[in-house]
Amino acid sequence: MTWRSRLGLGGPAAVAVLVLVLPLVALLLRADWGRVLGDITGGTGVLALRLSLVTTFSTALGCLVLGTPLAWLLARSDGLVTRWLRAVLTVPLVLPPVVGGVALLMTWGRRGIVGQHLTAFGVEIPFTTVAVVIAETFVAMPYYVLAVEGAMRGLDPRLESIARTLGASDLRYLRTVALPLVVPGIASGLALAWARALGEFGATITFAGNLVGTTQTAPLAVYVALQQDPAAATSLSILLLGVSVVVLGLLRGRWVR
Amino acid sequence: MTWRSRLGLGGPAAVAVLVLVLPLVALLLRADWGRVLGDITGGTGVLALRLSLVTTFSTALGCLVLGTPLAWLLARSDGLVTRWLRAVLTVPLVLPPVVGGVALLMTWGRRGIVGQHLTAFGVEIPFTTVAVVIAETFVAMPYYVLAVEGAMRGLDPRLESIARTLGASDLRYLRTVALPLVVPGIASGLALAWARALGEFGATITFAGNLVGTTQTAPLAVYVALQQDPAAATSLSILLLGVSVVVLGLLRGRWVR
Amino acid sequence: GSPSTSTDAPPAGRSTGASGGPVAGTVTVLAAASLTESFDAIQAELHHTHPALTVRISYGSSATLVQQVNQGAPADVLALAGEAAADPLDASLVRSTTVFASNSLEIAVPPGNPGHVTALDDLARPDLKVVLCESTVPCGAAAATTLEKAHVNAHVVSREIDVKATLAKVSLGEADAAVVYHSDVVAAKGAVRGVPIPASVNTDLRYPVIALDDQPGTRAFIDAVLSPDGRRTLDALGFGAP
Amino acid sequence: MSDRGLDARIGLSRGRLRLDVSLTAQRGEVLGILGPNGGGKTSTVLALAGVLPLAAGEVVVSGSTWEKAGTRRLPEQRRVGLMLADALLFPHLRALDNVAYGPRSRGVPAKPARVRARAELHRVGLAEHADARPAQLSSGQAARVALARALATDPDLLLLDEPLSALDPETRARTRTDLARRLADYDGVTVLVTHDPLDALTLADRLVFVEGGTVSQVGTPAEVLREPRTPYVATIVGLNLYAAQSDSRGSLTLAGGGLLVTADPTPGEVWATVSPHAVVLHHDRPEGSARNAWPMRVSDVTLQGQSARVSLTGPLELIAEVTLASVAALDIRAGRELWASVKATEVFAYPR
Amino acid sequence: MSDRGLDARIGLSRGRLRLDVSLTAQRGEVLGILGPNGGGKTSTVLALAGVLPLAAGEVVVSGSTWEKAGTRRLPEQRRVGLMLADALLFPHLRALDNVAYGPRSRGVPAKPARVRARAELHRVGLAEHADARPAQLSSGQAARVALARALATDPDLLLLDEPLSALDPETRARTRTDLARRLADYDGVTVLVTHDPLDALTLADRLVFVEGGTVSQVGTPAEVLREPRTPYVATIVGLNLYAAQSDSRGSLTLAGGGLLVTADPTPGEVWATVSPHAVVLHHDRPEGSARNAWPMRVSDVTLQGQSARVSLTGPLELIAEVTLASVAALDIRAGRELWASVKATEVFAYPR
Ligand SMILES: Nc1ncnc2c1ncn2[C@@H]1O[C@H](COP(=O)(O)OP(=O)(O)OP(=O)(O)O)[C@@H](O)[C@H]1O
Ligand SMILES: Nc1ncnc2c1ncn2[C@@H]1O[C@H](COP(=O)(O)OP(=O)(O)OP(=O)(O)O)[C@@H](O)[C@H]1O
Ligand code: MOO
Ligand SMILES: [Mg+2]
Ligand SMILES: [Mg+2]
Repeated sequence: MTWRSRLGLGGPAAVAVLVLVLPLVALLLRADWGRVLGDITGGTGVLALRLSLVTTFSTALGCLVLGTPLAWLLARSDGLVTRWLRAVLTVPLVLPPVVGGVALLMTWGRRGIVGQHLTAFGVEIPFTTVAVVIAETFVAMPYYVLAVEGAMRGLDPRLESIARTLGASDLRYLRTVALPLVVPGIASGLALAWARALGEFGATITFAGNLVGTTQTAPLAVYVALQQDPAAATSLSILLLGVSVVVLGLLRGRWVR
Repeated sequence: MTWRSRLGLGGPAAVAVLVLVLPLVALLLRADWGRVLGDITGGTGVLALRLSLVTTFSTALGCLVLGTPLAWLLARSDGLVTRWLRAVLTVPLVLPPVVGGVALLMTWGRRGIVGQHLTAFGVEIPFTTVAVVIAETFVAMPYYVLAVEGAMRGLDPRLESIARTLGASDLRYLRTVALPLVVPGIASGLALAWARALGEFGATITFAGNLVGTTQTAPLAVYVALQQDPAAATSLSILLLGVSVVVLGLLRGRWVR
Repeated sequence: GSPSTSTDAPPAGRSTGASGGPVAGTVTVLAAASLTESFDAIQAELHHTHPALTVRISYGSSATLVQQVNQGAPADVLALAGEAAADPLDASLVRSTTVFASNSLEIAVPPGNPGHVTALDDLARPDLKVVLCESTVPCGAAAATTLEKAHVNAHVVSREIDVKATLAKVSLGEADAAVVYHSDVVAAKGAVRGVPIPASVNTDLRYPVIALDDQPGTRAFIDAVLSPDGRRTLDALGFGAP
Repeated sequence: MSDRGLDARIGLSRGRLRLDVSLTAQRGEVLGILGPNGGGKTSTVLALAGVLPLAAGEVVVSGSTWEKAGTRRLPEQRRVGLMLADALLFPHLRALDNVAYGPRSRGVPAKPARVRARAELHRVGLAEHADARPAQLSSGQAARVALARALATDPDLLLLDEPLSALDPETRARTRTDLARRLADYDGVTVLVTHDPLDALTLADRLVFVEGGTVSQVGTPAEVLREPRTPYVATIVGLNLYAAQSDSRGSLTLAGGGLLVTADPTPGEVWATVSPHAVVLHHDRPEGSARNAWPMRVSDVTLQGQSARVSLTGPLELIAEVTLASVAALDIRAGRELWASVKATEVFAYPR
Repeated sequence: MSDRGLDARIGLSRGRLRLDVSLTAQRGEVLGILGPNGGGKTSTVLALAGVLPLAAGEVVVSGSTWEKAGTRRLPEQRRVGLMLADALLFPHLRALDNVAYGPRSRGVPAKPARVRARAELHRVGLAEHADARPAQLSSGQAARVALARALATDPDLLLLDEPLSALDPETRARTRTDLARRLADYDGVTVLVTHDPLDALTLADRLVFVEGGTVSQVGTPAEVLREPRTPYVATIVGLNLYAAQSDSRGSLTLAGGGLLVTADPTPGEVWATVSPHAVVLHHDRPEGSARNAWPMRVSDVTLQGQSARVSLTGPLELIAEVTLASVAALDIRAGRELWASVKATEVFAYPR
C-alpha cells in the first residue's frame, strides 16, 4: 500500500476505530478489576448469563430454521410482493425496542390479536422464557434474513442451471449447493443476529418482563445493577463482552474468512 | 417451483414472516386512527422526528465517510490484527445500549478519558445533538462496516489485478471499480445502519439525555409518550415506521436489486 | 414533614426568587420520570415569570439520572424519586438539597379489576400476575418495605425497570396488579384504577430537588418548584406535601 | 417419428438478439452448432436445457414433449446433460463428488455413484485428482471434470457448449478422441457448440450454423466442406468462397470483382470455392493450362504445422496453402508480388 | 544489455506446483508460452505483472528492475498490460470506458483517452458496441474488448493469457492478423500464453514450453517445428516423435518398441520425427525404395479441412495425413488393416 492510500484510507478508518473502540477502552479502564471476579460469580449474574445464552442460541436456531427459507425465497424473486416484504422486514430494525415490546404485547399478550385466542387454551406467553426468545427473534431475525439473502444473491445463477440439469430439484440444489456455498453468509448473519439478540434490552423487558432466572437476561441484569452498583454492572458487561468475543471469534474463525 | 419445495420452504418462511409482521399489524390495528394526524402534527412529535432525521442522516454520512475505508482495510487483510479488530467491532452490537451510553459518558463526558481534555477547551459533548450522533454512530457503524466488508470480499480479486496493471493505484481502483461495484452492498449497509440509528434508544437517552428539540429523538419521544399517552406513542411509532419504509424503499428501489 | 436540607447551603430559592427580577439564560433539569406531568406544568408557569429563561428538562429513571450526573452530564438541577436514589450521587457535585414533595404507594389494577383485587393480601394469590418495580428503583424498594410490613408474599411475575413501565403492564392488561405511586395512578387518567393501601403499612417517599450549581436560573427553577403555584400543581397530580 | 431424438424449434429474445432456430436429430446423432460470437449458440443450448423459457416453438426429445406452448418441464425433469464454456464446478465439492452429483441427484446410491464418478474421471485423465477441490485445479483440469460430470448421468440430450475450449492441444486431442468414442456408444442426441472447426468436423454428424439468431446452413461435414454457403462457413472449412454470377460456359463474374473460370458450368447465381491447396504460386506469369491466373501481392504469411498459409490480394482475395519448401524457393513474404493460378477443374460452383 | 526487453527468472510455489522459469526477450520480440494445463503459464504471467510475488528470482524489463530480492514494484508502477483468459471487464463501465480505463489511470485526459479507446475498439471490430455494458456482450465480444483494453496503454511488457481462446474462428483469424500487425509496430516485449499452436507459430518469435513448472524447450517456431523435444511439443507441431537409440548407420531402436531407419545417421540417444505428410498408406506390402514399412491397424480417422488424419497402431504409433481421395481409394476407416511406409529421407534424427 502506498503512503497516499495509507493516509487517505487509514485516517478515516482510524477515526472509525476510535469511535467504536474508545468507549470499550473506557469501560475496561474504569472497571474495578479487584471486584470483577466476585461480581460475576456472586449474585444473579451467572443466572442471567445462563438465561442469555439459552435464549440467544434458541433465537439463533429460530433464525436458521425460519429465516433461511425466507431469505431463499426473497433472493429468488423480484416481484412487487418481494420488494414490499423486504421493506417490511426492515421495520423491526427501525422500531424503538420498547415500542417493539409493546407491539409484541399487542400481538401475543393477554389481549393481543393472537394472544387472546391462546389465552382461551390456557397459554400465556408474556413473562415467560418463551417471550424472551420471541422478543429476541423479533429484533434479530431481520439482520439474519438480510445478510443471508445478500449472500444468496451473490451465487452464480449458472451453478443452479448445472445442478438442475444434473437432476437436482430446487430443494436439493438449495441443500447441496446453495447452502454450503453461503455458509460464510449464514455464519455472519448468525453472528449479527446472535449479537443483536444478546444485547437486546427494550423489547425483552417490555414484553417478557424482568424476573431473575426466568426472563432476566444479562442486559437486564446489567441495567438493574447499573442503578445500584455501577461497578458490578461494569463487571457484568465485561463478562458479556468476553463471552460474545469468544463466541463470535469461534464462529468467524471457523466459517468466515 | 414444485409443491414439495413450496411446502418445505414456504412453511417456515411464512412463520418467519408472521413473527416479524404480526406485531406491526397489531400496532396498526390498535392505533387510534382518528387521532393519528393530530398526535403527529401537534406537540413534540414533529420536533423529535426532525431531530431524528437530522441525526440519523448525519450518522449515515459518518458511516459512509469513516466506515467505508475501515471496511476496505478489513476486507483486504487477513492478519491477526484484522481478525481481532473485526471481533472488537461486533462488540457494540452486543453491548446493551444503556451500558453503551454509560461507556460513552465514560469516554466523552466531563470526566471521561477523552472528555476531560475536551472540557479544558470548553467543549462539552453530553446532552448535545452531537452526542446523539455519536451515540447513534457507535451502535450503527458496526452494521455498516460488516455489510460493506462482506460486499467487498465478494469482488473478484482478478479485477484488481487488471486495474492495477492498467495503472490504477489501489486508491484509484477503490474509487473507480471497487466502490461502484459494491454500491448495492453500501446501500444495504447504509439502510441497516440508518435503520438501527433511527430506532436507537438506550445509548441516546443515557449519553445524550432526553431534551426536547436537542436530544429527544423520535424513539425517546415515543417512550415519553408511552408513559403518558399510549395512543400518541402509537401514532408517533406509526409515523416513524412510515418514514423508514419510505426511505428504505427509496434507497433499495434505487440501488438494491 | 417540613423542608429539610442536607447540605450547608441555606434553602436556596425562596429569598432569591422573591427578591430578584426575571432571570435569563438556560437551566438544564434532570427529573425522575414520575415527575413528567408536574414539571411540564411548572416549566410552563415559569415561562410567564422568566420569559428569557430557557428550561430544558430531561426525564429518566432516577438511577440513570444520578449516573449521568456522576459521569459529568452538564445539568443544573436534579429531581429524584426518593431520597435513597441520591445515595450514589457524588456528594461533591451537590450545592443544596431540598425535599419538595412526597408520594405514597397504591395498588394499580386494570379498569374493571379482572383479578378482583381488593386488598394487599390478594397480591399473594397464585392466580394473580403481580408486577413490581425492580428493588433498585425507589418504588420497588418502597413496595418491598410495605409488603414486608404486611407480611404478604406477592406472586410477582416481573420486576420492571421504572414505575412507568410497571404501570404500563397493568394499563395494557398484562398484569392483574402492581404496586405504584399514588401520583402515577392519578397521572394515568383512568387507564388504571387504584386500590388503596392502608397508611399502617404504606411507605412514603420524599422527593428531593438538588441544585448542582449556583446560577440564577437554577435557583429560579427550584423556587418555582417550591412556590405555592408549584405546590398546587404537585397536589393536583397526586403528590403529597414534602 | 419414434427414432427422432430431437425435434425442436427455439424462439426467444435475448437482449437485442431474436433467436429462431430449428434443430432436428436422430438418436445417436451428434449435432454440431457453429457460428460467430453473439449468434445465439449458448442461448439455444440454455433453452434446450430448460433454463431459458421459450417464447415460441417446442422441444421434443425421444418422443416426449419437454416444452410446448404453455407447458414446460423443469430442467431436472428433462434427461439432459449440460456443460457450459466455464467449468462451473461446485466449488465446495471434491472433483469426485462433483461428478457423482448427477447420479446422486437422480437417485443412485452413494457408493455406485462414486464408482461411476471415478470411472468418468479416469476417462478424462484425472483419476489421481479425484480428491482435489476445484480451486486446486487448473482451468483445463476443471473443464475436464465438468465434462465428466455432464457425461455421468447418461442423458437423452447432451448439451456441450464449447466443452474443449479450455483444454491444451494434447489433452484436447486425447479428450476429443475419448469424446468421439464415448458419443459413438451413446444413443441419445448430442448438441455440441464449438468454435473449433476440428471439433465440429471430427465429432459432429451434422453441422448447424447459427448466425445472427437464425440458421444459415445445415449439412453433414462433407456437404459443408464441399459447399459452404456463407463467408463464415467458408472460413471454418478453410476454403476460398466467392458469390458469383455464372454464364453457361463456366465463366464466373465475382460479386466482389474479378473473374474465375470453372470446368463445370452451373448457370445463374452461384457460390464458387477454391481450395487453398489448389492455388499454385509462381514467380512469373504462368504458361500452360491454368485458365485462372492473376498477379497478386502477399499480405500475410502464417505457418500452420508443416505448411504455410499465404494471404493474397489482387483482382480477388485468395488464400493459398503451400509447403515450406515453396516458401523458401519463391521467397514468399508479406509485400512480395507474384502470380497465382488455379486450374479450372479446381474451381467448384454450385447454386446459391 | 540495453536492448534487452525482458530478463526474468520466476521462482515461486503455487499449490503443489513449484515454478522456476527463466524468460529473456529482446525488445519487440513476441515470446509464446505453451504447455499443458496446470503447468504454470498463468502463474508466470501473474508474477510478471506483479500480482503474484516472487519467492526467488528477478524481473528486469527494458533495463529497469521491477522485482528483485526485497524490492518490488507494484503492478501500477510497472508499464505492463495484462489480459487473462476470462475477459474480466469492469461490469459497471461501458465497453468504451473499459478500454479508456488504462489511459485515464495513466493520466491521459478524458477526451483523448476516449478517442484512443474508440480506435482500439475499432481495431477489434467492436466500434458499434462502444456503449454496450459487459453484460450485453457475448463472451467473444467481451474478450475482444479486454484485448483492446490491454493494448490501450502501450505497455513495455504485454502479457496475454490465452487472449484468443474465446473467439470464433473467423474473428480469431481477423484478430490474430490484427494482433500480429499490432505487435509488429510495438517495440515492447509481448508474452503470449496460448493453447493454440497456430497462434503460437504465427504470432511468436520464440516459443517457451512450460511443463510441470519448468521450461522443457525453447526455440524459434522453425526450430521447434523441426526438432520437438517432448511429446507435448511434438503434438503441438503436428509431428510423430520418438525417443530412440541410433547406431552409426542410421538404424534407430525406438524406446517404445519398433525400428526406424534414417538416411542421416546421428549416433547415440536421439529424437526422431516423422511428418504425417510423409507417411504413405498402401493396401499391400509396398515394394520399392521405402526402407520403413509396417503392417498397421487404423484406430481413428478425423477430417481436418480438406485432408484426413489417420491414427495408426502397429510396431509403433503413427499418425498419417492423407488426402480425402486416398481415404476413398483405400477405404480407410477405423479397424482397417493396411501398410504404412516412410522414406528414410523423411525420418529426421537429432540428439536428445
Ligand atoms: N444475460 C443476458 N441478457 C441479455 N442479453 C444477453 C445475455 N446474455 C447474452 N446476451 C445477448 O444475447 C446474444 C446471444 O448470446 P449467446 O451467448 O447466446 O451467443 P453465443 O453464440 O453463445 O456467443 P459466443 O460465441 O460469444 O459464446 C448476444 O448478442 C448477447 O449480447
Ligand atoms: N489460487 C490458487 N491457489 C493454489 N494453487 C493454485 C491456484 N491457482 C492455480 N493453482 C495451481 O497452480 C498450478 C499452476 O496453475 P496455472 O493456472 O499457472 O496453470 P496454467 O499453466 O495456466 O494452466 P491452464 O492451461 O489450465 O490455464 C496448478 O497446478 C493449479 O492447481
Ligand atoms: O420515577 Mo422512578 O425513578 O422510575 O421511581
Ligand atoms: Mg456462447
Ligand atoms: Mg492458465
